[in-house]
Order: sequence, then C-alpha cells, then structure tokens
Amino acid sequence: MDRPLRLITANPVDQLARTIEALLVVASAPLSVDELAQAADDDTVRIETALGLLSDRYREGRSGIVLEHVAGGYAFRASREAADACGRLFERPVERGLSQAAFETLAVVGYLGPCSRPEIARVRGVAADSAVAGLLERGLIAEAGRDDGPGGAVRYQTTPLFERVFGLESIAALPRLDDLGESTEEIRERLHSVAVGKTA
Amino acid sequence: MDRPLRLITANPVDQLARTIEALLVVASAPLSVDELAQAADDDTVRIETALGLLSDRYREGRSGIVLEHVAGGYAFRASREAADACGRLFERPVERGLSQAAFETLAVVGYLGPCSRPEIARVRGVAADSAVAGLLERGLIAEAGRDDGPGGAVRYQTTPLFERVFGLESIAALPRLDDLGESTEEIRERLHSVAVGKTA
Amino acid sequence: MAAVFDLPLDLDAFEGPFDLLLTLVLKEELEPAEVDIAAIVISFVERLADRDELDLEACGEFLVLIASLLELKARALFPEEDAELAELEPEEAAEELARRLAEYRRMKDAAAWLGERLAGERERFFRVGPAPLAPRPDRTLAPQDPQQLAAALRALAEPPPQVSLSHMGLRFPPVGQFLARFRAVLGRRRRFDFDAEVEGLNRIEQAVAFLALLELRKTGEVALEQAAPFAPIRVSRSDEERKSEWTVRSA
Repeated sequence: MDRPLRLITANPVDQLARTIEALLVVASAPLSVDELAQAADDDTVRIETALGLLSDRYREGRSGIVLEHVAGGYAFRASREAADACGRLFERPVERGLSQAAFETLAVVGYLGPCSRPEIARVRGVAADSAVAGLLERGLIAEAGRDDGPGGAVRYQTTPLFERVFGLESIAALPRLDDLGESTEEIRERLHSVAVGKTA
Repeated sequence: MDRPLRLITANPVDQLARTIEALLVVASAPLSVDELAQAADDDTVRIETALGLLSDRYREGRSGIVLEHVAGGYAFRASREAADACGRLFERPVERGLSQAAFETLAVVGYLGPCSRPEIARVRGVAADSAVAGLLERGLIAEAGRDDGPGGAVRYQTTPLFERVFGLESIAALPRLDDLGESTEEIRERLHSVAVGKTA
Repeated sequence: MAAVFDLPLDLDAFEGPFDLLLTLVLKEELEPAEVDIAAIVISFVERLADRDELDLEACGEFLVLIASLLELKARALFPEEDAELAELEPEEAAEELARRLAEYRRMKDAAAWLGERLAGERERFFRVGPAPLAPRPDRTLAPQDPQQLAAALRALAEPPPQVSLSHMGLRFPPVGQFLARFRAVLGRRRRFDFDAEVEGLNRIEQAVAFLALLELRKTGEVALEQAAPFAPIRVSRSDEERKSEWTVRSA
C-alpha cells in the first residue's frame, strides 16, 4: 500500500491528482477532462496524466473506491468486491401495498390490455399520471408501443414482475370478471359509461 | 451470530477498510459506525479499527479525499487544499451568507431543541417567519412534530445537514453558552433598580 | 421634526424613510412584528450624534412614535401575554425581563459563534445527495392478491351513488295565491283563524301562507292577534279608516 503512494508523491502531478480526487469526491455527476481542467486551473494534458495515476491508484482489487470512465467523464464508484455491502446499504424495505389509484390503474392495464394514459384516465374518470409513473418506477408496467396515428400516446402493459408479484402464471390467469361483461370490449364500454357519469 | 463473526474475523482489516471506502464514496450522507457495521456485516470494534486506518490514509495534506467525523457519522469530503478548485466548480451548501435573523433563529432552534415559530419569536423579540422559511428551504432545519394540544404550532429542529455544514460531530458539539452569568446578573440588577425606583 | 420623519432606515424587513415605515405599519401592509425597533433607535441616535445641536422637539417626537410602534409590536408578538404580564409585580416583571434578555443575549452569542464557524468552514466541500455512480436499488413489493385487482375493476364499474336532488324539486306555490285567498275570506268574514284556514296543507304551503299573512299585515290590511306563543293566530280585517290613513302616509 505504501510503495505506489511514494511513487505518486514523487510525481510532479501529485498535487494535481489530489485536487482531482477532491473534485471527484464532491461531484454529483461525472466530470469531463475539460471541467476538471477548468476547476483545477491546469491544462488537459496534465489532467489526463493525473487521471492515469488515479486510475491506477483507484482500481478494482486495490481500493474500495474505483475511478470509472463513463460517458460523461470520470466518476468514483464502489468496487465490485463491496457490491454486497453496498446492496445492504441501499436496500429498501419491502413495500407492503399499493395505493388505490395504483390498484385501479394496474387493474385497467391488466384486464383491458395495453392502454395509454388518456385511455386509463377515461376509464377511471380521473387522471392517472402519478399512478402510472409510480408503477413504471416499480417495474410493474412498461411501455408497449403507441396508439395508432401520428403522435399517438404511449401505451403501457403489465410486466413479468407484475405476474410474479401477483402470483399469476400469466396475465390470462387474472380472476374472471364475467359479471362485468362477456368481452374486454364490453367491460371497457361499461367502465367508460360509468366514468362519464362520474365526471358529469 | 458467533459463527459468521469468526468467519469475518479471518478477513484482514485491510479488506474491511476497502469495503468502508466503497460505502463512504457512494453514500449520500454521513454513515454511523452502526450503519457501516450493518452494511459491511462486521462488528463495530473492527469497523472502528478500520476507520482508524482510513482516517490516517485520508487526511489533510496527504490526500485530496478527507475522512471526517461529522453529523454523527463518517463521511468523505474534499481537502481544504482543493477548496479553490472546488469553489470554481461547485456551490457551497450554504452559498450565500445567512442573515443575522437566520443565525439567531438557527441558534434558538439548535440550542433549545425542537421549537415553534411563536417560541422563536418570544426569544428573539421579532417574528421569525421569513428566517424560518429560509432555513427550511436551505435544509438546515426541518419540521419535527407539533406543540401539544389541538392545532399546536409546528416545531422545528436542526438537521444532519446543519451539523455537516457547520462541521459539528453532533448537535451536542455546540459550545456551552452558560459562561455569561456575569452579564446576566448585571442586566438583572439594572432592571431591579429601575423597578424599585418606580414603585418607590 | 424633519430629523424624525425622513430618518433613512435599512432594516431586514424594510428599507426607506421612517415615515413610510409608519405609514405601512398603520395601513397593515407591514407586520409590526417584522420591524427591528432597536435598529431604528440606533439609526436615530447615530443621526443625533452626527449633528451638533440637540433637537429636543425631534427627540420627544421620536420617543412618542417609537413607543407606539413598540407597543404595536409587543401586542402583535405576544397577544396572549397581556393579561399574564399585567399580573406581575414590578419586581417580578423586572426579573422576567432580565431572564428573557439574558436568554436573548445567549442566543445572540450563539448566533455570532455560528456565523464565525460557518465562515471558518468555507473551505470544506462535500457532496450533498447521491453519488453519480451509486447503486440504484430496485423497489420491492410484497406479494399481492390478484383478487384485489378484480375488486378494483368492479369498484370502477360500480355507478356512483346518485346525489339527492330532491330539494330542487320542491314546488313553492305563489304567495299571491294565498293573498287572494285570505282577501276573499276577509271579504266574507271580519276575522278568521289562520291555523284552521291552513289546516290540511303541507308544510311548504303553510309556510307560504304565513308569508302571505305577514305581507297583508305589512300593508295594513289585517291585524294579527295571538293569545300566547303557539296559540292560534287570529286574523281580522283592520278598520277602513286605518287603512286609508296608511295609504295617505305611504304615498
């Protein structure tokens, strides 16, 4: 651990490397070579030299902090070795239930097949934007093409995760709703007419 | 609990230190020893030993990344040496100076613990509404329940960000302010003589 | 005098001459609680110090104004304390005031300490919020019952309960109908019993009939008598003389 450090200390760009470390540990997005050069008030060639030193110092197997070159520039990440520990740190508690709006939206998409936001809103009688966003984030629904016609609205359908969470072998295994209508089309019509009554 | 502990103890503290490095570089707030122990799945004594190693490795003058004990936990920050470079790229958490009213309000909330706007106004002799709003917006104070009774006033307390911005290990690290006994006594005597003069 | 009113002020809540501040406070466009009165006093004293002679009239004027402002502010800040403080003996009041001043003094010291501390921490930079390459954890949902989905859809298919609009359908008979009816009765008889006359009508009709009765009373066509509360109301024709008298007066 000591020897390579001495190497860096001997290097003339040592102080620049420390400045770059500092910038990267504060940054909340990857930093480009230009941004680093501007902040460090140094030239890009020396920045790249310093980044080379840092890439060696902060690499897998050697450090828990790893310097990564990504699309937007350079950023620190956790080493793969520490993946389990990071997983435990960021673990989210299991959520027990969904909101009524989420259940309704999920039921509409599940039973009626791919639907766009305007269609969900038409059937529910209220806008579905935040419910749709929440279900997308949880991965219970996903985009599935667009409505016909130019500029058609994005459609959503349920995902395999949805089937797992609801313990369904397939989407066809949803409880039957014969009491509401013979076909999907009939159910849709019925929901629509009720929704119109609600908003009237 | 015993078995995994023995297993882990077989790992060198070096590796644990790397895991802690990894956790600290991705964390969004200071991590307490308990949080680190839980995420690293190790015991607090070894965590503290590893933190000792890291404090030495990541200290001012030696590294651009500095490990600090702040806001009840441990966190990385940029070295002071790199402050100019950081200042060119990032905003300070409290960029624009706080007003006198804001500092006084912060002092009241910090020292007296959760308190409501009317309580703050009582101490300061001036309404605290805009100061409270400003501190809330900066995230230096946060709501903390309500006064007892129906419709009780909202109470505020300082946040971990407050401790971090002011570089405090915890709220208990605020200096004691009871060394002003003499001047309090003076005020009392002066007022006392006025009161006696009035009634005479 | 001018020394008071054009006194320039630069406070947290207000910037401008003293008389404008007073105007705003009196118009309730500025909360007296927001005004730092000590700062106004300091500004005034500074201005006095700048001038060679002491303008006693201005000082008196200032004292009166600032005292009024102080009282307004105290009332605004501590509306509930008027009674509480009034009960204190002067010595107790002084003790309480000393305690408060000492507390405020400590808070001012604490504020000063915080200010210095923050200035000293200007070189400490740290990240607030998530790291650029931090893991993004999935949200996990506990297993759910598919019957809840069926229930949700059934609930959507349920027509909402009809809001009762029955009160909109109430039929009010015209008052004129009862005016005509009562005039007709009085044409036949000098007096009649209101309760007997409206017996058998529904409550709405009875109410409108009563309105008609009041109307007739107002125009002086009838006189009303009631022996006791809730006793039957006697309605009688008023004399022809009184009626014409009223007509003349109201013309």
